[in-house]
Amino acid sequence: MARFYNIEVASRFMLGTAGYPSPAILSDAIAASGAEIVTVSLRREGAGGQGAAFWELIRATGARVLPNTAGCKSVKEAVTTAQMAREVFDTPWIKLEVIGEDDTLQPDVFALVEAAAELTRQGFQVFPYSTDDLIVAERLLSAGCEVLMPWGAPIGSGRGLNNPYQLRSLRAHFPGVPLVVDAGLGLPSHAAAAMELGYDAILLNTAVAKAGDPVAMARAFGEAIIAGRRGFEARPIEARDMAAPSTPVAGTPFWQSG
Amino acid sequence: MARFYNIEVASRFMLGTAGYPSPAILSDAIAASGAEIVTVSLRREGAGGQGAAFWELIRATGARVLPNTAGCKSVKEAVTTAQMAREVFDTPWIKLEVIGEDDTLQPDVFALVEAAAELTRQGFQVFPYSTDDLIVAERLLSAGCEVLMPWGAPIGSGRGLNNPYQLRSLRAHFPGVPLVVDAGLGLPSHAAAAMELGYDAILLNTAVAKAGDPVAMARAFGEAIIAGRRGFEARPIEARDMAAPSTPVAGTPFWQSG
Amino acid sequence: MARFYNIEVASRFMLGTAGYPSPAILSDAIAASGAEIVTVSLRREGAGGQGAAFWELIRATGARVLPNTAGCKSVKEAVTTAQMAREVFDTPWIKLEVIGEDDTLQPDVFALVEAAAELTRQGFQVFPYSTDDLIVAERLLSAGCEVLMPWGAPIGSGRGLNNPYQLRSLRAHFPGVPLVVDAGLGLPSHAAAAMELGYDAILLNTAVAKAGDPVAMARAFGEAIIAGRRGFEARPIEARDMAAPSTPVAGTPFWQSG
Amino acid sequence: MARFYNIEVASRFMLGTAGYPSPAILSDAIAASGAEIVTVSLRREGAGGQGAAFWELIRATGARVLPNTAGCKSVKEAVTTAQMAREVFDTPWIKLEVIGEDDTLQPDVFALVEAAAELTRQGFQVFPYSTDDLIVAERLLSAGCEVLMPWGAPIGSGRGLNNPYQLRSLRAHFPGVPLVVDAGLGLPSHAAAAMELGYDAILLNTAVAKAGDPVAMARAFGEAIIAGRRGFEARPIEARDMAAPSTPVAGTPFWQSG
Amino acid sequence: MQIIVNGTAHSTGAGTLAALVEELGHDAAVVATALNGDFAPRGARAATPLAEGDRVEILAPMQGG
Amino acid sequence: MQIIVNGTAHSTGAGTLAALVEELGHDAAVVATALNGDFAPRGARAATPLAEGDRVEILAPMQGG
Amino acid sequence: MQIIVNGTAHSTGAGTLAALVEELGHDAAVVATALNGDFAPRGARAATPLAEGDRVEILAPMQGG
Amino acid sequence: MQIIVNGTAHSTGAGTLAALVEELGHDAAVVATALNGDFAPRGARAATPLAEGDRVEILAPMQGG
Repeated sequence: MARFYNIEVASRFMLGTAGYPSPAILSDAIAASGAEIVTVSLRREGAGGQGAAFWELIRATGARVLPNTAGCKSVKEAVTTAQMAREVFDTPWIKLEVIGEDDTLQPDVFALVEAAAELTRQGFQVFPYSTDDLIVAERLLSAGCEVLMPWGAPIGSGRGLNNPYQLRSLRAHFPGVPLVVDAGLGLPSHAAAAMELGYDAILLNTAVAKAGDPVAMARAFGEAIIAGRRGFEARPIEARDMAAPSTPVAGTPFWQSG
Repeated sequence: MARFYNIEVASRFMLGTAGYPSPAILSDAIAASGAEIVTVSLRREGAGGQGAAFWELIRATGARVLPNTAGCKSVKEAVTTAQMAREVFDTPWIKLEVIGEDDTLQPDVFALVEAAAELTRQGFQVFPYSTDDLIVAERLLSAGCEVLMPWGAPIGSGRGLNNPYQLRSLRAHFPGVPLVVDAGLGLPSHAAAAMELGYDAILLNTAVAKAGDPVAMARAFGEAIIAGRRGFEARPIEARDMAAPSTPVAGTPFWQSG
Repeated sequence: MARFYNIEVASRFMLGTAGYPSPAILSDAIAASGAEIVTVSLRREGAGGQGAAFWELIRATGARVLPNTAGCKSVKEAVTTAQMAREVFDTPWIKLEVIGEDDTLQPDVFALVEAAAELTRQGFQVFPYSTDDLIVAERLLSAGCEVLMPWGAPIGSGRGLNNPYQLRSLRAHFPGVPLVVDAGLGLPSHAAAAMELGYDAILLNTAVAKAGDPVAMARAFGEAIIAGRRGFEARPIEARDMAAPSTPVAGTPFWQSG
Repeated sequence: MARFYNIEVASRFMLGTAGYPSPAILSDAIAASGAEIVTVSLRREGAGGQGAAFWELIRATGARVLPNTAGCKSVKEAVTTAQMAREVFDTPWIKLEVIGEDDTLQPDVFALVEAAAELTRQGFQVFPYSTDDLIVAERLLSAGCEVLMPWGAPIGSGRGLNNPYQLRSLRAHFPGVPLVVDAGLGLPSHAAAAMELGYDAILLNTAVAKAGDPVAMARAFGEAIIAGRRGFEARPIEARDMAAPSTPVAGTPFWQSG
Repeated sequence: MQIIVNGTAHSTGAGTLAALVEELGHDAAVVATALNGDFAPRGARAATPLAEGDRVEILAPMQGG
Repeated sequence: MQIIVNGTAHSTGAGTLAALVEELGHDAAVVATALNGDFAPRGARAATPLAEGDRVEILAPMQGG
Repeated sequence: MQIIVNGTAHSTGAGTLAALVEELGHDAAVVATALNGDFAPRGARAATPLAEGDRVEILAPMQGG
Repeated sequence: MQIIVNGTAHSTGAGTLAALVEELGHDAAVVATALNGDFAPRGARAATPLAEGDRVEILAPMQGG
């Protein structure tokens, strides 16, 4: 079980809901993923009232929602968006994104820490989308965050873990803090590798939504995350520089010992 | 389903049986792995007759056995060992290992090809443990092998895929041949990554047997292999050099478009 | 020629002066490196007056000095240290280090930006030792820095470029800004690789000072930096996924075209 | 000094002569590289007699020639080509290439070993272009080769060292044998990295000939090879997992020790 | 009265935010509102008057990553 | 008669491979045998005489990777 | 008068920073000084009185990375 | 007489390899020759007769990697 702000979840997979070929595929992908937490957003409502339909679809999945502040570029925007999200989605949880740069969608860690502090003061439970910076992590924790969500790679890049060393360092420095790799993964093995580093969960969207078969990919990531976590807990062998036989050498037939 | 010499198996995991803390753990690990094929060996029988007990244990798992010629260093040794294994285990299958070097247990590709040809002539169905050399692969196919088993890294090293490029090249050149990554993996993510390259199955031993909890690790690898294969079939996104937003930008609130 | 704050230097190597086996070796290493800029520090002066001797040694090399604020953990400390360094070393240049964490010596990017702004206001020319964060880079530029010095890896780790992707991203986003990879390199090839990314210079210390032969290693890094820069300017071939012959195939003897 | 078949050379760079924009650029590139050994080939002579002109150009550089058997696919072809090359170029040296596969130009290690043995019997001094296979290496040495030339990556791919682990293993197993990384490099840092592994020399062609500025790139590789070798000899620091300060902490001002 | 709703000029007779939401046919329980960049909670909409030139945001649930 | 069984000197009165396997108490159906480096199939053991100095291998199933 | 110089208790008769630097035998042109955490420029040392309990830092060039 | 030179049909009056090389205008000291797949050393060319249908290779130095 992982725990985020006193909520326990059996699944360590948080799935984004954007960019699927159809609502039905989204719905099936959530089911296939096993995710108990899905991210959602707020957007300008048009005449059609699609918002209600989407919200209905999400509610039907039974998943807990984690609204985001995607696209926000300032503390003010992020805080206002979070307030609106809290009202609509009726949850204190907020995935805090404050983007500093359009091309890479890299977090603006300055605005992030400030917004995290303000939102915490207002009673939010903040899931900050951040870089893998140790000091930023400390500031976010000081600001009241009880979860950290460093990136694996830029959003939507599908590159996997760009800096495993730094992710290991984060894990080592904050052994008691729930850590989620958020963004940049492309393959199930990327997710498994993050879990093997001891991370608590994975949040991703594009790798599933834009796969050839999003439902199957959702299931694949769900399985990989379970596998990676189980592997971490089963205490893997250490990589060695020189090979060793896996078949015992005692009792080798004579022609093999000459 | 994967197919090896006209035998179809649902599981793409082949598990080695050496080096477990106890027979009971071995038995549980096989069950947890989901493997339908396990590797076994022949060793000098002592007074105690442990061979029969081991064989009984393996038979009770219901798994198909793949005997190996581990430790053999010449064509002659490998052929004789294979003949003895065929009689004892009552199977034409043989995992052909001809080791050329004690430290790294690297295959001797010259003896390997020669032994593969001889064993094929004698009616064996050969699973050759090889390197990732394309030309060696061609020779093994010409010798009658219908499966190839390139290494990921030296046996027991736990390093993962030392040369993913070459493994991809093998997969591209032999699209119709069952390919198994055999040896060198340490983590479930390694196995998932091999499957994502389009490999048909994984054979490993040390990473499970020597893990802190072999039974859990067997299950973790089993899950990772399923996840990696499913991910491969679900057609992953391609890695990109520049990040792209996973949340749609149309309909972004005004303060976000300034 | 590289240019830092209107100073042109022919060498793209900045060498640290700490941790050498002896003053003579330091002196020889500086000469062998070709570096025209060396980093120095301030420390408590004891009775022996070693400071003057060290300063004399450095002056004799003819190198321009870049004093650092190593060990500083707050804006106040860094600013005071910079002021003292300016007086002693008689230069407006300051390598600004504000360390946020003792184990990894990771920069505290919050204090770094604040100190950079304050020092710029006081007329300093700041060389900020930073992470590879794009947004932090923007803030440092806004604060008045005209050079950026992202890390390759943690100080003294000798790991090379932990995140080449992010370093490439920095280069792409700030094409006109002098960029220096500072810290974490261990091998000449690491320095060459950074230069091949289009970086303007390399700053390092431990990899030279703690090498078996610091003078030879200084020369090796100097050569590697020149090689990497020249390679960058000579427009390298792109890596390809499939091999191509480097020997022309037209005119191949007949037995080769069968 | 490196030594190949009792010939000592100061430069550890062997440069290929194919694919340059012009003879003049080839000539300048050889000069800029510092290479004392260049590879050449034989091709069907047309009416124009370009062969003599090319041969004149190469002779004028003063470099020792290493003729290759590029394009050969069988032992017979390779041996005949070698015999013709020996007559024309008046050297017992032969770079033995026996290609097993058109797309990747991977060596056919079976034919390679056989041809190497035959050519050795005929008095040639063979430089075998091979893979990084340890057992193949042993066979080549047994066949009489006194140099080994494992690939870094497929010819012309510019990928660098696809399998550094295996290259290290080769170096460790054959400490007294001259080892040359031949083929697949793209950047000066690749060459430096190979030298840092303890390799004796580098052979490449495409990365120089097809660079935007071949002459500058030839010089860059020459410098990088020198740098990498010097770095190897200067005994580099080992990479560490946790950072250490490169500035001494004793004597840190008081505000830095709180 | 001319105001701006979700970035587009809009002519309205609604005197309050609540009236505007109703006028536009939105489900008041599903949307969230902001006035001139500040969050306007659902319960306060009826007491929130609109003025010429106001910028109103009306947001609803949408997919997000 | 002195022979070598599984690498160890062994004094035996068995005249055939089958007799040796029985003398040593092995389950004939579980072990495989080789004589002087060549495979000796189960069905041929009874017809395989032993001679002074023969090298016999008697192998049984064992864990393997 | 008791002050702290470079982190160590020090008994001094010097009334100014300049006098202290001289008393300690430092080359005034090579060291930099700080008083109670603030930079004290060389030119101001003579005019900088010392008081009981002052914390003085006297720094000099040293190797650095 | 019809032979094949470097893969192309060629009509020649040359009776030996040496004569062929001369006929084709090649510098005998720069090229290497093979006849029907076997190396024909320079010194043996004059004594190497050509026959109808022979395959001759005449190679010269060229750039190589």
